[in-house]
Amino acid sequence: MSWLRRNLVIIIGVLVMLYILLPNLVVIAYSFNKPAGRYNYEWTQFSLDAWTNPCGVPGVCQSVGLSLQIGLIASLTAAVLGTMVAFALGRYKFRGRAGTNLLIFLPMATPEVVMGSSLLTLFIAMGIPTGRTTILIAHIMFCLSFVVVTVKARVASLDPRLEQAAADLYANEVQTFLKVTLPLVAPGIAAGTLLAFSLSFDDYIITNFNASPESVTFPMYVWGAAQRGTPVQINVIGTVMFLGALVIVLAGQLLGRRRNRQVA
Amino acid sequence: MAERASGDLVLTGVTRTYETFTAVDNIDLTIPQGSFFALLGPSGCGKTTTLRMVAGLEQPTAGTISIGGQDITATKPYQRNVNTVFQNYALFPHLDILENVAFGLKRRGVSNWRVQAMEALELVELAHVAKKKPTQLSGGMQQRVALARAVVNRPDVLLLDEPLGALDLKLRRQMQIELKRIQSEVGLTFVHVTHDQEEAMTMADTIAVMNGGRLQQVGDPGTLYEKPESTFAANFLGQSNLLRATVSGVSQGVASLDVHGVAMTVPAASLPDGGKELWLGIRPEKVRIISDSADATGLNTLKGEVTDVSFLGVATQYLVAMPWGRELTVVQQNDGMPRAQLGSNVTLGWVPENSFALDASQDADAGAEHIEDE
Amino acid sequence: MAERASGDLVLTGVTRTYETFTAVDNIDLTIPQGSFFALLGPSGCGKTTTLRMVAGLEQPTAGTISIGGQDITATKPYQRNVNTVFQNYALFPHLDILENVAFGLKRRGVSNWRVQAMEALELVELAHVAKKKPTQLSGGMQQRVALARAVVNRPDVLLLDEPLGALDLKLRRQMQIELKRIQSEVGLTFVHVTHDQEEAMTMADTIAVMNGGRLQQVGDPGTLYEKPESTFAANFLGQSNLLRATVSGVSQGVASLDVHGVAMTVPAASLPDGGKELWLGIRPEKVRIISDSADATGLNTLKGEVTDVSFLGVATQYLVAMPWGRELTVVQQNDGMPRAQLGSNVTLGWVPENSFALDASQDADAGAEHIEDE
Amino acid sequence: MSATTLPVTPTQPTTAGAKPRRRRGARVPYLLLLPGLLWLVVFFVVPMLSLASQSLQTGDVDNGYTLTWNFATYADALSTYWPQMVRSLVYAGVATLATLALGYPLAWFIAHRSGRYKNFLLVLVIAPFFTSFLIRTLAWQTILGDSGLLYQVTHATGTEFLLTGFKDVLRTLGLINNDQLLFSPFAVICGLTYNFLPFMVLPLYSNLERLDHRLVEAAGDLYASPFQAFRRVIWPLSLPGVVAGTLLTFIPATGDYINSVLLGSTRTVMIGQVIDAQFLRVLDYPTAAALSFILMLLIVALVITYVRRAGTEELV
Amino acid sequence: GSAGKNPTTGPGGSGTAPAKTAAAAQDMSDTEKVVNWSNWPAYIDVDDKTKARPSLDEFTKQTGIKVNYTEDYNDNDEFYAKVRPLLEAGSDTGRDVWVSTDWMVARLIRLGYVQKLDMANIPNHVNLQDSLTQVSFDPGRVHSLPWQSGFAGIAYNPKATGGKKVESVDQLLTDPALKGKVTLLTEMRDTVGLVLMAMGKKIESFTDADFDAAIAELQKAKDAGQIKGFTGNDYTKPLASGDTAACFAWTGDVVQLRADNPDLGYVLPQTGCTLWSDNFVIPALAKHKKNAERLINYYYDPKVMAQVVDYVNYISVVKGAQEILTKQDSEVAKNQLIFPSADTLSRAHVFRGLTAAEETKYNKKFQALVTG
Ligand SMILES: Nc1ncnc2c1ncn2[C@@H]1O[C@H](COP(=O)(O)OP(=O)(O)OP(=O)(O)O)[C@@H](O)[C@H]1O
Ligand SMILES: Nc1ncnc2c1ncn2[C@@H]1O[C@H](COP(=O)(O)OP(=O)(O)OP(=O)(O)O)[C@@H](O)[C@H]1O
Ligand SMILES: NCCCCNCCCN
Ligand SMILES: [Mg+2]
Ligand SMILES: [Mg+2]
Repeated sequence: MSWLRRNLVIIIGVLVMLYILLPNLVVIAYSFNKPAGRYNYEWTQFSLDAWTNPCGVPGVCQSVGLSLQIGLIASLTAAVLGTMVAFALGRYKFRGRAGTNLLIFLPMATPEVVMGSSLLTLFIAMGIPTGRTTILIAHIMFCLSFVVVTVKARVASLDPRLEQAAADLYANEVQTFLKVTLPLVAPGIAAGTLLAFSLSFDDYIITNFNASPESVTFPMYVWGAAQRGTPVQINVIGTVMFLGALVIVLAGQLLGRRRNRQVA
Repeated sequence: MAERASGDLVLTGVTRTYETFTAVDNIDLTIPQGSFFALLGPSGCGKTTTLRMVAGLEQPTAGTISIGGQDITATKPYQRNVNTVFQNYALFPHLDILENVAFGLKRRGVSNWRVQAMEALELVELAHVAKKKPTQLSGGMQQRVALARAVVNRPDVLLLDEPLGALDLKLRRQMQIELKRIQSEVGLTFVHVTHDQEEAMTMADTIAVMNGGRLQQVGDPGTLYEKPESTFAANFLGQSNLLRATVSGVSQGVASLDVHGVAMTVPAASLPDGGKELWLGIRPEKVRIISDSADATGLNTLKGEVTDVSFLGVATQYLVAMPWGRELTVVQQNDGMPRAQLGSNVTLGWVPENSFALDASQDADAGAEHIEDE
Repeated sequence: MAERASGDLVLTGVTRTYETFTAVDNIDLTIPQGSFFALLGPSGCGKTTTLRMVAGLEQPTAGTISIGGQDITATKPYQRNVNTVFQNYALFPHLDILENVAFGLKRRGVSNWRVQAMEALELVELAHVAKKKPTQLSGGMQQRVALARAVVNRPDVLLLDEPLGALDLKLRRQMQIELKRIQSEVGLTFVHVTHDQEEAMTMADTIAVMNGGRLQQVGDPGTLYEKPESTFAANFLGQSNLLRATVSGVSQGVASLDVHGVAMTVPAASLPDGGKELWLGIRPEKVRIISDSADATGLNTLKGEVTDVSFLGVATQYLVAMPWGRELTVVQQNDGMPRAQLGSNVTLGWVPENSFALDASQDADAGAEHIEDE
Repeated sequence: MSATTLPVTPTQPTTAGAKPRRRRGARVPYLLLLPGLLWLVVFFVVPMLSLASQSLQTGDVDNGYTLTWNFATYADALSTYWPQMVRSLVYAGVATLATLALGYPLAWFIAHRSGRYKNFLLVLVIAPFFTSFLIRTLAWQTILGDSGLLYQVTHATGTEFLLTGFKDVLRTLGLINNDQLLFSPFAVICGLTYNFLPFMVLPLYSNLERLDHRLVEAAGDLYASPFQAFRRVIWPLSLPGVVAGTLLTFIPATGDYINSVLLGSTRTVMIGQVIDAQFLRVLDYPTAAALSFILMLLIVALVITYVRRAGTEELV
Repeated sequence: GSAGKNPTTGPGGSGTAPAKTAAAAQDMSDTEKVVNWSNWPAYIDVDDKTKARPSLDEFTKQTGIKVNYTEDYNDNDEFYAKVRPLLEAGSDTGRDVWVSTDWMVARLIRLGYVQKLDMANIPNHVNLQDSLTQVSFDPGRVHSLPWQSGFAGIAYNPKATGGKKVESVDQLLTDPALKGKVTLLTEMRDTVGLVLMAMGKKIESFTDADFDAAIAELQKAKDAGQIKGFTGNDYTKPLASGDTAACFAWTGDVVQLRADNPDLGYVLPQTGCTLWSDNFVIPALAKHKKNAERLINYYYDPKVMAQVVDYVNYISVVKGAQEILTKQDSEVAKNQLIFPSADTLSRAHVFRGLTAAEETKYNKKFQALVTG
C-alpha cells in the first residue's frame, strides 16, 4: 500500500506515457504487416517488405522530403521572427503591447479551414502562385504564435544582470546578445522551434489549400492515401520519423555525457 | 576597446534621480589610484546605484565621473576600464568557469586569454575547477570566480558590490583576507560596497559612510570609528552609547558637562558648533567596570545595575541600567579576569578623551538600524 | 493531527546513511524541554540531516527519536509536533504573510487561526505587513515571518536551520536578540543549527559541536569555549593559538612544559591522557602584550615581532611572529590604551590557568576551515 | 535541447529585472516586432478582415457576393448551430480537463522522478507528432474498435470484465450510447485528449521543474497531509503552467473536428465540421465566416475571463 | 443497357444562366512535352512490385510526354474549394486535366471553368460506352469524357450483423440489429439518391418535396440513433473491422476490401442504385491542352483501359475492355461490379443535374442533416 502510494506518480506517468505512445505502437506494428489486399487494416502476416522498400509507393518519399524541407525552413523562420517578437514582449513596455498579445493569440483561436481558405484568397489577390512558397508563408504564420509564447516565457525569466555583466566585461551590444543573451534564451528557442517544426510537419488542412500539384506534403499524401487504405510504407515512414527523433536526442545526450566525462 | 586611463577615480556632483526619487544626491568623491575604498551604508542608501554609475550601467542625472582626469560619464560600460563583481555574482551559467573568466579578455581580443584566465583562477585557488559550470560550485567558490573574472582584466577600478553578502561568517572572514591579498598583489583601485561595518573597517584604507543618497563622512577607519561626526556614523559604525548632556562650562580645553545630574568632562576640541545641548558618545569597549578598590580619578563615572550578561567568546557584553532608565552597553574582553555578575551594582568609568560629542539636534537612534525601519 | 507529547527530545543511536556515505553517525543526544540548544559544525557535517530526521522529513537508517518518551521515529512530518524554520525560509510565495503564518493552524483545524496568527505576527513585530506577499519583504522580515509561522503552532520542538545565515551582520545580531526573547516568552525547546560560533555562544544554553556526522563535544558555551576537548573544537569555536609542547614534569598540580625551548606551565588537571607530547592552547584574547615595565611573574611568556595589525573597531588583532616561524594571534580590546606597533618586538604573556592542553595526536588545523576544504 | 527547458509558461517573475521595463531607445521594441507583426498583419489580419467583410455579405457563389452589412447571418448561424458550438466548447473543455488530469502527473513524473531520462521522455512526448496525425487517429480506430486492440488484450488476458465495467461507467456518464467505444463522445474526447496532451505536458513540465521542493517539505512540516500540500502549495504555485497548458489545449481543441469526424458519430458533430461543410460543401461563405468569428469571439471571451480568474496577468 | 438511357429530364448543364465559356491559354504542348494531371488517390494502375505506374510510363514512352501525376483530388468539394479561387480570378490552376464527378462537371461547365475538348485530338472517344455518350451534366459530351464509373450500393460486414444480410435501404435505415452501426456517404447525390429510389422516386426527375421527404426519412433514422455517421472514403476501415455493420459504399472500394475480407457483402438494392462517373475535364487556361487530349485518347484505347480497370476495379467506360480482360483475367471480367450485366445496369440511375439555386438549397439541407 505504501509502496503504491510512493510510486503512484511513476505508475500514472508510465500509464499516461503509454497512452501517448499507444497509437504509435500500432503504427509500428502495422509497418511489419503484409496485407493480402491493398488495405493495411487487418493484421495478416509479418513481413519486412515495406521496410526494405520504404519509398516503394510513388511520391511518398518526395512528399516526406518536401515536408522536412518546409518544416525546417518554416520553423527556423518562425523561430527568428517569433524570438524577436518575444523579446519585444518580454523585455519592453510599449504602447500596443496588449494588442500585440492579442494578435499573437488570435491565430491559435482561428479554425484551420478559415485560415487556409482566406489565405488562399489573399494569395490569389496578390498574384502569388500557390506552391512551396505559399505553404511556407502559411506555416510561418501559424507557427509564429507558438514560438512567441514559448520563447517569451524564457525571455521573461532571463536575469538582466547577466547582460549587464557582459557589458561590464567589454562586450558591446552585439557581442552581449550573441555571447550571453542568445545562448541563455536558446533552450526556449529550441523548444519553440521544435514545437513549430512538429506543427508544420503535421499540418494538413491549411497546407492543402495553399499547395499546388507540385507541392504535395507528407500529410497531404497520407490524407489521399488514407482515402483508400494507407500503404504499409506510410507506417514505415511514420515509424522512421518517430524513432529518428528519439535517436537524435539520445545520441545528443550520449555525446554530451561523453564530453562531460572527458572534461571531468 | 577599453581605453587605459589609470589614475584617481573622481565623482563630481553626481546625482541620480528616478522619477521623483533621488537615489544618489550630489556626491563629490575622490578615490586615489590603488586604494581600497569602502562604501558603507544601510540598505537602499544608494551604494549600488553609485557603483552602477561608475560602471556605466546607469547614467547620472547630473554630475561627471572621471578616471585619471579623463571624463568617462558618457561612455558605454564596455568602453570603460572598470569591472564589477556583482552582488549576486552574475556568472554566465552557460559558460564554464574558464570561459567565464576569459570572457572579458576575449572581448578585448587578448590572444593569450587562456594563460591569463588560468593565472587569475590560480590567484583565487580555483584552477582545478576551470572546466566546471557555475552551478556546480559552492557560493564561496562562485564568489571567487566572479572576482577572478573581474580582476583578470586589470581594470583601473574594480567595483565590488557586497561580494561577501551571501557568505557565512567564517568563509566571509577568509574571503576578506583573500580580497586584501589580491588587492595588494595586483594593486588595483578597489571600491567595495558593504553594509558590514566590521568588514569595511578591516579591509579599507578609506571608508565613506552613505545615508539617504548622501555622503555622511569619509575617512580612514580609525578616525571614523573613534571620532564619528554624526549620530548616524556613530551608530552605524559599531555600537555607541549616547548620553544626553548639557555643557556647563569650558576651561583649559576641557568642557564640563551635566549628564542626568552627573558631572563629566570631554575635551573642548570635540564639542560641536552650536548650542549647549549635546550627545556625549562612548563606545562600549571604552567603558570599564571599575572595581571598588580601583582609582577612578580623571575618569567619567556612572553607577548602574547589570541587567544582562552575554558571553561572546572573545568578549562579554553587559547591559547596565542607569538610574534614568536607559541602558549602557559595555563590552569587556575575556582576558581571564573575573567579571561582573548579573544583578550586581557596578561603577562604570571611561577616560574623557575616549568619548566624543555630537550635535544634539540629531536623532540618537539614527543608523542603529532598528528592526522596524529596515 | 499532531499529538502533544511535551517533554525532552531524545535521539538514540541515530544514524543516516546515503548509499555508501554516512551523513549522521550514531548520535545520542538528550535535549531538555524548554532549552535553547545549538548544533554547531562545519558545512556538510550533518546538521541539516539531523534536524530533518527530527522533523520527519528524512528517515533515520538506524536509531530512534522520541519526544517526552514517545517514540516518533516512524511518524509522518505532519503528524509530529515539531516545526522548522528553514534555512531559506521556504515561505509560500502565493500566500500573503498572514496566510503563511496561519497555514499550520488551518491544517490542524484551529478555528481562531486569524487571532493566533496575528498574535504571532505581533510577536515578531510584523503585524503591519500581514497583507503583503513574501517577495515584498526584505530578507530579515521574511526570516521573522518564517519564525512566526513555526512558533504559532506552539510545537514541542522548534527546529531552526541557520535561520540567520543570509542576513547581514547588523541584522543578524538583532535577530539573535529577537530569537532569544521569543524563546523565553513562549518557552519552547529550540534546536538551532548554525555555523556561526559566536551566534551559538550568545544564544544557546547548550552547544553540541558536530564534525563528520559525529558529536564532538556537548556542553554549555563557557565550558566549550574555555576548555575545548579537541583541536577541532578549539579551532571551530573561536580562534586558538596551538603550541607544540612536551611535558617535562609534573609537581603540585602544575605541569612543566617545554615549548620550542621555552619553559611554561599549565595546570596538571588539564593534561590529556597519554603521551608527553601535547598541544598547548591559548585564546588570542587571553594573551596580553606586556609592557617592559610590567611584572610578568607567574605568566607564561613568549617574545616575538608584530607582523600585522588590524583594527576591528571594538578590538585590534595582532599577528606576532615567533622565532620558530609560526604566528600567534593576539586580540586586544580598544579600551583607549596605547597598543603595539607593526614591526615592534613585544613580549606576550598569559596566565597558565587560561590555557588548555590537548592530545598531540590531533591535527592542529582541524576545524580551522581552510578555503581549500569548503 | 536541455532538460530544464521547453518552457511554455508565463512565469512568475523570478528576478527583479524580469518585469518588462522601459528602456532607452523607444524604437527598439517596435523594430523587433516589425517583421513578425508585419507577417501576421499581411497573412492573418488582412485575410481575417476580408473574411469579416464576407460574413456581412449576401449572394451566392455563382452570382457573387455583395457587402450588405447583413448582420442577420450571425443571428441565423448562431441560432442554427449553437448546439454544435456548445458541444465543441464542452468537448474541448472536458478534453482539456482530461489532459490536465493526465498531463499533470506525467509532467511531475518527468520533472521530478525521471532522473537522467528527462530529455528522452520529453522528446517521447512530442515525437508522435512526427507520425502523421491522421494515421495516429486512425490507429485509435484500431485500438477502440469492437474487436480492436483493447478488446483483444482484455480478451486474451481474461480481463474482459475490466473493459465491460469501463463501458458501464462511460454509459452511465452518457459518454457512449451503446456497446461501442468507438464513434462516441468518449472516443472523440479521448482522441482530443490524446492529440493535445503534449501541449499540456510541456508548459506544465517547465513550470513544475522549477518548483522549489522545499516548499512542499515546509507544508508537510506545517501539518499538511500530502493531499493538502498539493492542494494548498503545489497546485497554486503551478497555476501559470496550468493556465498556459489549458489555453494551448483548449483553444485549438475547440476548432478541431478531425477527431470528431474519424472517431465520432452524427451526435458528436463539432463546430469545426460545420464551418468546414459551410465553406466547402454548401459554399455559404457568409455563414461559414460568421460562424468562425462567433467561435473566435467566444474563445477570446472565455480565455480572458479564465485568465483573469486564474490571476495570470497577461494573455498567454 | 437501360442505364444508358440518357437522363434527359434535368435541365442539363445549362442551369438558369447560360454557361460561360472557359478562357483558353496559349497551348504550349508542342514546346513543353508535359501534362499535369490531378487525380483521385489509388485511381490508376500500379505495379505492386515496382510501384511504378505502367500505363503512364507507357504513355510517356509512346509520346515523349511526361506526365506529372498528382493524387491531390480527394473529394470533389475540397478540390473545388482549392481551385475555385484560381479559376474565379482567371489564373492558371497549374493543372492541365483532372477527374471530376459528374455533378461537379456540371458546375464547372456552368461557371465556364472547363474548356471544350477537341475531339480531333481524341479519335478514340468513339470507344466510349454507349450508355455514357449522352449525359445531362454535359450534353453532347463536349467538355468531358469519363475516366471510371461506379455504383453506390450497400455494403455490410456479416461479422457485425450477426450473419444477417442487408439487402435494402429500408432495412439499413430501420433494422434494430444495425442500430448505431450504419454509415452513409457525405456525397449527397449517393445518399439522398439511394433513399429517394427506396421511396419509389426517380432520381432523374424528383421534386423539391421528394427531396425534403428523403431528408426527413434520413433525419428520422438519424434521430433514432440508427445512423452513426456520414463518411467520405473513410468508411472502409470500420466496415472491414466490423465496427460499421452496414453502409452505403462504392463498388471499387468493396472489390478491393473483399480481397482481404471475402465475407463482406455488397448489394445493389432492388429499388435502385446510383451510377456515377468521374470525368476528365480540362480547366480554363490549361497550358498543355493538346497533351491532355492525347493522354485522354491514350486511355480510351481498350487495351490501356483494360489494364487500368484490372487494377482499380471500377466500371470500365471504354468499350472492348471487357473482351480483353476476359482473356487475361477472367475473375475481373466476370465481376458484376466491374462489368455489370444489363440487369444490374437497369437498376442503376444517375442523379439529375441541379441548377445553381437547387444545388445550394439541397446542399444546405443535406449538410444540416450531416452536421446537425
Ligand atoms: N530603477 C529604479 N527605479 C526607481 N527607484 C530605484 C531604481 N533603482 C534603485 N532605486 C531606488 O534607489 C534607492 C537606492 O538603491 P540602491 O540599490 O543603490 O541601494 P543600495 O544602497 O545598494 O542598497 P542595498 O544595500 O539594499 O543593496 C533605493 O531606495 C531604491 O529603491
Ligand atoms: N540526499 C542525499 N544524498 C546523498 N548525500 C547527501 C544527501 N543529503 C545530504 N547528503 C550529504 O550528507 C552530508 C551532510 O549534509 P547536511 O545537509 O546535513 O550538512 P549540514 O551540516 O547541514 O551542512 P551545511 O552547513 O552546509 O548546511 C553532506 O556531505 C551531504 O553531501
Ligand atoms: N479512389 C477513387 C474514388 C473515386 C470516387 N468517386 C466518388 C464519386 C461519388 N459520386
Ligand atoms: Mg545594493
Ligand atoms: Mg544545512
